[in-house]
Amino acid sequence: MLLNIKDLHVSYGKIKAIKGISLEVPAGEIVTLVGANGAGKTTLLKTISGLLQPASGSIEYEGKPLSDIKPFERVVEGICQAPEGRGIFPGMTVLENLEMGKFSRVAAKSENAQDLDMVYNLFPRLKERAHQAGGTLSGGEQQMLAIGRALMSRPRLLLLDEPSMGLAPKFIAQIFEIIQEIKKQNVTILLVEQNAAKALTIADRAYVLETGYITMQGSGVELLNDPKVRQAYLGHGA
Amino acid sequence: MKAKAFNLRDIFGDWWESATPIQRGITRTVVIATFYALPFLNNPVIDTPETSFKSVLFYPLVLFALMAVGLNVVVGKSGILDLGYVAFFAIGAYTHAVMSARTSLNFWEILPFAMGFAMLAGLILGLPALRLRGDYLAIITLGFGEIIRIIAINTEAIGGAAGITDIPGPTPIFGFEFSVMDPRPYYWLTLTLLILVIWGVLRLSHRKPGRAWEAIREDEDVAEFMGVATLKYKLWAFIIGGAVGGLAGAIYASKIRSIQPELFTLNLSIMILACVVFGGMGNIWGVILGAVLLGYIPEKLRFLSDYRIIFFGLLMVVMMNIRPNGLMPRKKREKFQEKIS
Amino acid sequence: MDFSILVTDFWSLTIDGIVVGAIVALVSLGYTLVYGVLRLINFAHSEIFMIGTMTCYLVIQQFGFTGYEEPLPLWKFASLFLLFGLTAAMVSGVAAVILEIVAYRRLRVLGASRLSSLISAIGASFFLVEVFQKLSGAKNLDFPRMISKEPIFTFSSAYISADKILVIVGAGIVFYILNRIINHTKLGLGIRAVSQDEKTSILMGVNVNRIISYTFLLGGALAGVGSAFYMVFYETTKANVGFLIGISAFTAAVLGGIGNVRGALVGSFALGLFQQYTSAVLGYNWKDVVTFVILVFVLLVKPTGLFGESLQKARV
Amino acid sequence: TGNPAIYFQGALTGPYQETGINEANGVILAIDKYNASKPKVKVEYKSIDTQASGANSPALAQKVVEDECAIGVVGGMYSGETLAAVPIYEGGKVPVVSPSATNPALTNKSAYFHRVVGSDLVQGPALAQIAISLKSKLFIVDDATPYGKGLATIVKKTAGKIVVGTDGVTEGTTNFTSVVSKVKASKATAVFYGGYYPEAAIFIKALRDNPATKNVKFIAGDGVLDGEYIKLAKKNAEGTYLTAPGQPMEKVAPALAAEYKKKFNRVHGLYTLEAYNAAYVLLEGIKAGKTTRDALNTWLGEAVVKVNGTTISFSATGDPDNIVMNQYTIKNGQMVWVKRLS
Amino acid sequence: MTKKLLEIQNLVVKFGGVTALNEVNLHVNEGEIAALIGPNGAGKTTVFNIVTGYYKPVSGDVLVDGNSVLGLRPYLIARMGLGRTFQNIRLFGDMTALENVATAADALNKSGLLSALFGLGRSRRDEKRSMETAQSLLEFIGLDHRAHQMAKNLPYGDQRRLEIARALALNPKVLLLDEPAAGFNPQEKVELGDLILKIRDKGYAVLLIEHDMSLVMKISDRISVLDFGQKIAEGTPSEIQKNQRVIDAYLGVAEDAS
Ligand SMILES: Nc1ncnc2c1ncn2[C@@H]1O[C@H](COP(=O)(O)OP(=O)(O)OP(=O)(O)O)[C@@H](O)[C@H]1O
Ligand SMILES: Nc1ncnc2c1ncn2[C@@H]1O[C@H](COP(=O)(O)OP(=O)(O)OP(=O)(O)O)[C@@H](O)[C@H]1O
Ligand SMILES: [Mg+2]
Ligand SMILES: [Mg+2]
Repeated sequence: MLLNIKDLHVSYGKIKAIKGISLEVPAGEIVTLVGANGAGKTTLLKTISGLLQPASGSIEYEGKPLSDIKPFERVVEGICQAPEGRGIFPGMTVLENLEMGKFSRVAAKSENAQDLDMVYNLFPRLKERAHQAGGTLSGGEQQMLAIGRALMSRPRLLLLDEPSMGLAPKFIAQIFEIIQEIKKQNVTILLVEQNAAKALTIADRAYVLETGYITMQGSGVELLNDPKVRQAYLGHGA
Repeated sequence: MKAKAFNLRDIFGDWWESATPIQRGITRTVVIATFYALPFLNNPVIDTPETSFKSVLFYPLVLFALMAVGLNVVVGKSGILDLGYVAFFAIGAYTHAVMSARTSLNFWEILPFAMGFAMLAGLILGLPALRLRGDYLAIITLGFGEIIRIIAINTEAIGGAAGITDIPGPTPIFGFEFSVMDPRPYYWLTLTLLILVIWGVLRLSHRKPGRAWEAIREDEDVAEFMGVATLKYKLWAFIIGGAVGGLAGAIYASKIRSIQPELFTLNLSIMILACVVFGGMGNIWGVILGAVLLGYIPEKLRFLSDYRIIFFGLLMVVMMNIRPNGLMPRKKREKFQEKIS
Repeated sequence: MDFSILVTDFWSLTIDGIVVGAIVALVSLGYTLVYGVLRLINFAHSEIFMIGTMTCYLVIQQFGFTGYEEPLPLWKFASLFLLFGLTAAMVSGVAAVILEIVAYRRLRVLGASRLSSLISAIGASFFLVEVFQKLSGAKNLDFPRMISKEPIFTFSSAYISADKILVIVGAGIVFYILNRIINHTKLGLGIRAVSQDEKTSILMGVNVNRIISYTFLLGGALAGVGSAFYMVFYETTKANVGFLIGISAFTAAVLGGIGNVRGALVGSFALGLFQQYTSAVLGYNWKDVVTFVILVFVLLVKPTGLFGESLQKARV
Repeated sequence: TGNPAIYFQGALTGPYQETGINEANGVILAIDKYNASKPKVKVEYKSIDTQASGANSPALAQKVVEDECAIGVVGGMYSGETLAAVPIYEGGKVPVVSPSATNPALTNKSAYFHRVVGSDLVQGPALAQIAISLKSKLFIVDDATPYGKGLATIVKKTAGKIVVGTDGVTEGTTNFTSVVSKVKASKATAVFYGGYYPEAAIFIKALRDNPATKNVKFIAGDGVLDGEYIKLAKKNAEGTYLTAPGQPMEKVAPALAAEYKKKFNRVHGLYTLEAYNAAYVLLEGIKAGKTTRDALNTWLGEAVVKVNGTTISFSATGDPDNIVMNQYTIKNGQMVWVKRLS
Repeated sequence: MTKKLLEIQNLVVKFGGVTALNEVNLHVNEGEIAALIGPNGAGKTTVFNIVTGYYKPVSGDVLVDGNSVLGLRPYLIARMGLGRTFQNIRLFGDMTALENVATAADALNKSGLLSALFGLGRSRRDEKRSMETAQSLLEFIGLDHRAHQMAKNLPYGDQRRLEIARALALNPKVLLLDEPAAGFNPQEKVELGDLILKIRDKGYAVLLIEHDMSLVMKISDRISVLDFGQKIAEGTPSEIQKNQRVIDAYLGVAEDAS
């Protein structure tokens, strides 16, 4: 089990956002998290990457408690996040933003070039705009940059927070292909998506989050066919 | 229902909201009366050991409060860092000093000029604000403050470095004599003007201009997209801040009777800015509290003599660390309502 | 107004302007570096400089080198200079780091407004000035002459003496090293990342606290080096020595585009030269007025200074 | 109530504390000697510390006025703080005798203000006269303080045609390079500096370090006449032309100077003697039974007091009738009295 | 003939070397929901930034209700009848929901600072009008229970809707919505679609940028498609869905609009 979360509670001051969640992410799988706005999905990802401190409960990563690892060191351990809101460094060029992805790694030049090629292959637009300031990219371009930057760190666990948000339909299809492609390179993926239909299709395992609790779990296909899920998250029968 | 924290501010706020107009009126009267009575309420607890308490009440306390309220319009409300506020104070002081010597106008007649010139200066200072943002504007204001002082030093027509002496005080009004000896009438005068200014600023804050300033502070671009004439309101902030500074300056000059450029240094600007932030930027009561404390503490500490400013500086660091948003920060009281579906 | 002096004494004014600019630049860099990472005007930075000058003074006192008038042999001066210069750099650097921890860190972690930090900085500045006022008995402290100020050669109207050469060459070396640090280590990238988005920086594996500490260390050390040059050039210090040079340095940083290292350098030299020329032509006292007028015009044309990132108007 | 008190107003802390403490000690010495003489009414010493700033002095003066025991003030030390405080003393009818505030604007300000030294209207022309007698081309620099700039203005007026250039710096500056360039360009042979010793020391060094201005004569007023000037400027201070309305205490009253040294374990400063004298005059009044503010003030108007070899009496404006002006120089690292100018 | 409330003529926009819009013509008719779609970076948001006066075009013209607004400052254009939302939510975070909306409503009041200060009747009436407008708009979008909460503390979905209410407070001739459904789940998207229809029925014309085709196809009257800064198609939803160029450039596979 790459990531093992037990009875996690997280709150913002007095507001409880996560109220006791247990969840497992096996190595090499895609685990999808779906849930309405404000269910606590982003909160969970931020807690894993260390931007938030849990109030109680434990997170184990590769068998070690994550609380032992400082937030900024988690990247070195292979946890990387493409955050909600994208988190582009607005004054840095696209290239510099991508380099930030490798900040914590000392890598050979050739390795860098290789990774850069890989990202540019996935998102040719970024190559065109390599020297444009990140802040002036269009919404979708920023989204590509955020994902590309996360890949630059060669993560073992990739946390994706609504990667399809703001992307054009044609590209959304591609993004899910890319995610599957990444999985093949032995990267474990924890995926948060509003586009539940697609996200559940590619998921090995999935959880439904509602107001801070996990209300359902199973394989991607199981949930995809669950009438309640279809009703609430797939826009059927509404 | 969200849990509510116990805090005095909310308790008072709730009480105030539920109070009847009569209760509110009584509270207001009592509070205001207490302030007017302060010169008589001198006792060892609040007395300043080495300085005349009556005098301290006028300067720095109430004058700092007046200036802080004026600066708060610029810094707290519209979020523009102004490091040269002393310029308006100086302009007000010099206007009174020069005009009372050159014209036959008395203090009361000069006051509008003092404010007017300061407003004009605010307008001029505000013009670069149309293009500049953030700390770039801050250095311009800082420069402005210094320039006014340097010009005063180098202009012999207004006394040069030696400044102006023999400045007359205000002529009697409503039976109040203004003698140099007795700071109390000056205190009462400034307090009255302070109350008027507070009234005006609160009025603006609760209406369209207040919202416009806040919107500019939050996000200038978006404010503009939402139809806020950002340039106009930024200018107004400078103009109003200037007017209040000019007012304070004129009163100050009429009390101390002689002014020199060296009274109007960057330090004073910084002190007033500190009052604003220390008390709680954007919240007029916080700002006044800040001014009162930062004016009062150094006087109270005078017995420490040399160590006074050391202690004072330390206090500023410690207090900001304890209450990072000031003593009484601007905080909207949020009201939670259940959705009735 | 007498423009002829610009012709007759051009080179002498220029050399002095460069020397002054170099010293100002060393202080200015501290403002810009800290601003770059925290978007904070480190108001107490002038006191970090002051601590540097005091350190130089104390080191020299320790060695009993007080008050002599005869210049030292070059090797002796050089080793002494390295000694007090490096000590000052170290002490100033550490002082800056402590300042950050004491006066800013908690405010930053709590996400307080930048103005709150500014006030904390002002408090720290008051504190430091007064403490040193007390320690120095509010006196001007006097630094011995260790290097001859006799002109080594003349260049047109300018007398070039060893101390001027020292400042210009020494500052040049420091700028070169700084450039290496900023552009060829991850520190530079980290500084920029933290300044733009602290949270995302953490996600990218940036140790924010460490980056900030290093930034203060670097800025403080530069001010320390600047203070050593200052002491050799001006030979005196006092508790509030930082005030005037602090304002100049801050102005220079803004002129160049605050947050931008190259900007601080160019701004400082421009300011140094410009002030030297205007004070010769118009009089020392008017130089600040003219400086600010020019500053306004520069900023009206380039609202983010000469080299500032033009990101003020980000896209929506 | 209690014994009548004499206040000292000046800087007891801050950058100007040296001069201030030496004045305050002069007052203390006078009062202690008086009290030791078993008088009918003993006098208490009190002080207000203005740090020589006009921003501080009004509120502090107010405190003096409110203190019923206060019947006289020795002070203020510098002109700025005094200008700001005098209207309040006037209102409280507190007689003031300043040992060292020399700004001409103070004269005629108040019926309660007196001083024991001549104003800059005396010192300025004396300084100009020195420059003229040196047959120099004079360059004038001031520090933009009320004192420095005020004095420089008077010097400039009286020196007339020999002035070849002027410049103004700010208090606290260390960068005199552009000023030196201007001096050099003006081909001046003498420089007058209106200001205080810290900057003067840096200025003279800068002048001496530049081969072109190495030999210009350096002239300055009492603001520069201080032991610290010699310490900071070192051998560059040698030969500086200085004036002061004060008397050299070690010459005029050597016994008192020794007593001072013994009591305070420090050497007296410029204006220690004047502070002592100012206090002495007030004490003479008290001895004569004038123990109210008004009585003492009226008495001051008529008094003729002999102390330490001078006779002190005041004109209608409060200026001394008997104005002294002395010339000093620095020789072998010592402050040396040259001659009496008036 | 229907009135064109917003018309864009031959618009050319460049950023450095990049041509973001090239000879684009667009319009929004009275009472319609027009949609603007296209791949990422096609220039959609740029259209909004141009018509609201944030950027200046190289050439071309923008007409609001027949009047050119080129060169006017954004706040004047806003008052002339363009209210917009933002791709990345940009509310006045430290102001309450009600104040957010009232700030925009203020724009239509003539009374200024002096009358607010001296309490002239007009200012009082204006104040009342702003507050009532804001309150009724919050009710309209279903946020009245949040009126006195700080904008930054609202849940994501409410923030998106608050932005719409704020733009409506300008009483715009055309409401410009930039990806209002981003981050919504299908259920919420349906609700949003209903809201936009309701807005149209109140008489506002809408220009909608959106990547969610089910929403766009369902509610739009007319769709324009941008690609690389060029308009490549225009028509009704069913026409657009069948347009091969649009499918190639943008849709990928033909979506079913159920
Ligand atoms: N900074 C914050 N302060 C207070 N409450 C917050 C904060 N951020 C989130 N919340 C609250 O925490 C809860 C969970 O929010 P979170 O952002 O994790 O939801 P989410 O599932 O990611 O939703 P979305 O689909 O909108 O991204 C919500 O009720 C939200 O209002
Ligand atoms: N200020 C700017 N400076 C440089 N390039 C810019 C700027 N603004 C936009 N661009 C570029 O112009 C192009 C169009 O951007 P725009 O934001 O209009 O795209 P969009 O159609 O809204 O895309 P998305 O669907 O991804 O939001 C993009 O390639 C973008 O990088
Ligand atoms: Mg989320
Ligand atoms: Mg867009």
